[in-house]
Amino acid sequence: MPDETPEGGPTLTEESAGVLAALQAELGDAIVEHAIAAGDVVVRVKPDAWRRTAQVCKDKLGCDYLSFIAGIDWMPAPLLADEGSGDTSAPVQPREQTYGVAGSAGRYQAFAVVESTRRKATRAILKTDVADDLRVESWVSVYAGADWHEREAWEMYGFVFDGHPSLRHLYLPAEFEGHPLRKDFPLLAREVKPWPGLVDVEPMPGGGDDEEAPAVPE
Amino acid sequence: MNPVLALDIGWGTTLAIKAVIVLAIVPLTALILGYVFLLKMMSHMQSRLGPMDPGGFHGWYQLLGDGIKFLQKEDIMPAEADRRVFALAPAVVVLSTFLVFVVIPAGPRLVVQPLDVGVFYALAVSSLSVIGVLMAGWASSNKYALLGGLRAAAQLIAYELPLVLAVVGVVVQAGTMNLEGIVHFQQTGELFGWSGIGFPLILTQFIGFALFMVAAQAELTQPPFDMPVAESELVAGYMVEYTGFRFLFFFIGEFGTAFAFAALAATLFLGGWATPWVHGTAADWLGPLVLFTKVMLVAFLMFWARFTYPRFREDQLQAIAWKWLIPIALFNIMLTGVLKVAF
Amino acid sequence: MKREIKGMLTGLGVTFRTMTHRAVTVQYPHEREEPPTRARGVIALKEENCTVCMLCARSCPDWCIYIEGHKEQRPPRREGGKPRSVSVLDRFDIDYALCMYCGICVEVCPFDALFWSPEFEYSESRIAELLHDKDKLGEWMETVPEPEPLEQGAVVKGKK
Amino acid sequence: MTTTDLPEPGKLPDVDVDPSAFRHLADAQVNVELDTGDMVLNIGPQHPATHGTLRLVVRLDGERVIAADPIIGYMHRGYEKLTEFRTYPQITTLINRIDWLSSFANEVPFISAAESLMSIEAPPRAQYIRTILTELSRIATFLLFLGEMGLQVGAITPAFYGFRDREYVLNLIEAVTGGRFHPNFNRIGGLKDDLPWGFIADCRGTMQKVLASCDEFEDLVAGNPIFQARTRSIGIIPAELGAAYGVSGSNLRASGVDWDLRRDGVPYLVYNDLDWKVWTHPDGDSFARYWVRLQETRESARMVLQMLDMLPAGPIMAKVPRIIKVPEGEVFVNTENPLGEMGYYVISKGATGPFRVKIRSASFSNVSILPWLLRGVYIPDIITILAGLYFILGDIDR
Repeated sequence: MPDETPEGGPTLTEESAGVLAALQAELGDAIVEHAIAAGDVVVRVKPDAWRRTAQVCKDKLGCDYLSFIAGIDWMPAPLLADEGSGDTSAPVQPREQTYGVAGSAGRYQAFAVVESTRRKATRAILKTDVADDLRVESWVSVYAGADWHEREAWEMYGFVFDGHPSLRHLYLPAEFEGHPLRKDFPLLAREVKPWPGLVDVEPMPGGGDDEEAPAVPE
Repeated sequence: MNPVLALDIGWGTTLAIKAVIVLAIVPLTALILGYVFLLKMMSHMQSRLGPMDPGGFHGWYQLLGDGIKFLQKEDIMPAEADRRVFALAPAVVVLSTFLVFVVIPAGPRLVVQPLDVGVFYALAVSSLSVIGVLMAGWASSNKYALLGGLRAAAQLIAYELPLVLAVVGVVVQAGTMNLEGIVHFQQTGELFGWSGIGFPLILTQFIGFALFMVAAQAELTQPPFDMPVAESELVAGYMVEYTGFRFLFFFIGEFGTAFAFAALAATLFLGGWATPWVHGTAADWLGPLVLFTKVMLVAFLMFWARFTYPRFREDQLQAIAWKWLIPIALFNIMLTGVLKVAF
Repeated sequence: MKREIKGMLTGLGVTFRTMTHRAVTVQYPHEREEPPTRARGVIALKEENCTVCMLCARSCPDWCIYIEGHKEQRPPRREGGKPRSVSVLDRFDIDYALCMYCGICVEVCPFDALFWSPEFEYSESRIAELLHDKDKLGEWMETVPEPEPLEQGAVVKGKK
Repeated sequence: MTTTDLPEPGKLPDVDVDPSAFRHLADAQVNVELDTGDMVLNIGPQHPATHGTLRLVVRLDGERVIAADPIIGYMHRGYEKLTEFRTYPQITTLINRIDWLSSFANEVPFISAAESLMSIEAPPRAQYIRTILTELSRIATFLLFLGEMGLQVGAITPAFYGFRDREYVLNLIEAVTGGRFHPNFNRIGGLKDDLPWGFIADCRGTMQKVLASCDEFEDLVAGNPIFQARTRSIGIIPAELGAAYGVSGSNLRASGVDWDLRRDGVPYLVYNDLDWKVWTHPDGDSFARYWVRLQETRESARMVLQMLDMLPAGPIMAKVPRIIKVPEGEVFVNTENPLGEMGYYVISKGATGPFRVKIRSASFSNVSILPWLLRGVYIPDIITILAGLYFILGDIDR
């Protein structure tokens, strides 16, 4: 939950506490919020400090290793089937738009994990909000490996990374339209075919006893 | 000139018989080498059995069946290919193989055409295949084929020289370029006055033999020198666009030439068909068998290396040829010459 | 130079040694390897245990199980009891072209109607023919092995 | 032949390859006298050296690469999207197929992530069996690599040895999990089943075979001067650049970075109980990558032998609710998989399935360095570099 403070809840590991302290010292106001995810520190920074955060992580924290950059779409996915239709094929997620740890200002977020190859168990999870214009600062100038990850996020969510040398399609064909990982992008495989679990045992015409559950044995 | 089988027949008939024999022997040797080494020895070296079912006994029919299958296949030619050159290339490759067989003696009187410049001739016609390979690579209108063809040309030309130089030692010692003469020299030669095993030239020309084997390996474009084909890089190099019987030609060319080079090596360094204490008619019958055994021995070495080693890179290959093989070969010639004069 | 020559020769030694050893190949149609007891070869159906509860079809990640059934009245077990209503299986198809062999259906089945069998020889030349019905699935019941004993230190569960 | 007979790490052999000579020739005029036209060569998506469907578009001057652009996605299956439509147990089946050579190792971080959100811990015996199977899949993956690398460099025979020896290990995995490739054996809270009777003895025997076949690979491939000539000084990844690209696992360790998540990451499984060593090589070239993996295969075999002795008795499942609902929260779990760092960032909203799963796969980042790495090398070196990086297409494309 966005505003939960880590009191009495999960605690940071020693390394993560150090990471948090260093980030707070370096970034100051740029940190919007921080939280804990299973011992790791999650830091949400202002969008205009996104690249600076990477620089700080690399230079000051020794996090020289980029694990990944990705996007999140916090919008609840449209239901596959109407409620009450009995289709339970997809897990039922909450219907309202809620945000994960460290909160979010809106529907889209970019997040990344950086790690240190020199210090034991030192890593940081970084998040930043993506406004409606979908612009994010690129990390390519800091971590060379950000190239493909940002292309992926551009393709999957439509995020535009300012400063990225060439935002081209990575996985999908060049003429592909849409952003598949957005929650409102339909998963066709689940729509072209009826769910086989939906078919229920029908009583014989005139057989009576409709109320008895079919599954329960003696 | 001796008739082939001690029969008194006209030269026209002789020629026809000879042509048939050569035409038959090249695919046959290719089949034998392909079966024994490619299918069986390689399989066992890789801890497998190879084909076991076709033909009943250890899959002896497999290659024959493959050959027939190739003949039945559709003749595919790339749309952009230079059609005439494309079609001609496999024939050129196979032709060079056929021509080498002409001078290799399989017995005292069993040779298609004895030539006084036999060694020279054999090595010269064997390099004809370069032209075929280059034609194939160029005419396929495929980038992989082109790269393969150019690699092959560079490689075959580079290894022509050490191949020839490696043989010069033998020629110097035997004093003749006639392959039959060389065999006779080895059969009748004496080893420190003892004629028990004749005088196989490998005993003095072991450097030459090693060089010949390495260079032959490169000439045959076999690993560790198979860059023109380079399965993992160029897919199949100059052969990439060939299917059906045209591919079969390349296959026959490859293994037939392997046999020819093994036979050359056996003749030049191991005494060829000769067994020192067998002469006359017995040698006529024993000769081919002895030669065949020796060829298989040499071929075993070739294929053993082929199935064991990784391949060099093109520039490394050139470096080996020019920086190692050729200087060593020149040194060997010099040494042979000095010793020949001294003793 | 010495190291290079040695490196070249040891390689030749390895291949030669292998050549003199027995090959590991199993000549498949003539001789065959026995898959282990747990091998997930094919899913067999014990039809009489199935109550058409649809749990397997619902938990299948690939949606590859198709079940249809109907209810029937059966005479009561005891004298004077109510007539029972039982579910009868009409159709139980598994599309092996879609199946990922995860075994979730076997695990969720509450009535022990589905079993793994190590049987693997059921290839078809056409992909549509991989849809197998309940008769075919029933035939595979014969190939279902007894569960094997566990390694020492394992806690043997009471049930099953 | 022992490791000591190999060339000193760090000392470049006397092969006529000067890395500085062609490292950045891309920026220079390659052929001054004869200005040749460039040729664009399309390698893949179906090419013997691309392990599947990687496609490389390379611009060549002669046989020298001026620029290379890897094109991926021919096997993109959209697993991140698919996970949003599936429950946790169903997802295990999917992620088996990301890196299909070491599927068991793929399951572990995902299951750990779910367990961490649910605050469940698998019992010690389950942890040991997980570790054993993870190491077995590492051995299986690396044995294939050790042979495959030989194949890509032109020797056919090692590939068959790789497949042969891997089969022994896969047989073990199949005997335990029922699947050679896709075990689907991890459950949230433990494992599906215990080890079958006789596994420990079989496994001991197989580990001896693995150690023996490592020696064979050393004799046949690593010790071969041609192989060394082909791989030494080829495809050097500098440590800092490799880390910035996210190159991980043996590839990074071959660049001299002493970093192994099994030891240096957030502790997982039972690696801390074991006595083992992280292997590194200072060179960072293709040979170093081969050498590091060779040593790691041996190390893994030794680890498995240790664990077989230490295997505790007890249950293999913790108490887990019948219908698994993972509480709300986020967690990132990454593990040291055979190909490198495998991580899952799981966001749960309290449902039976995750809200979002970010799959961080090793090969994706490992391959992303290719455009940099391939500049200025020859075509044959492309193949050794690709083989040395050792990627699985499913792990790139997901």
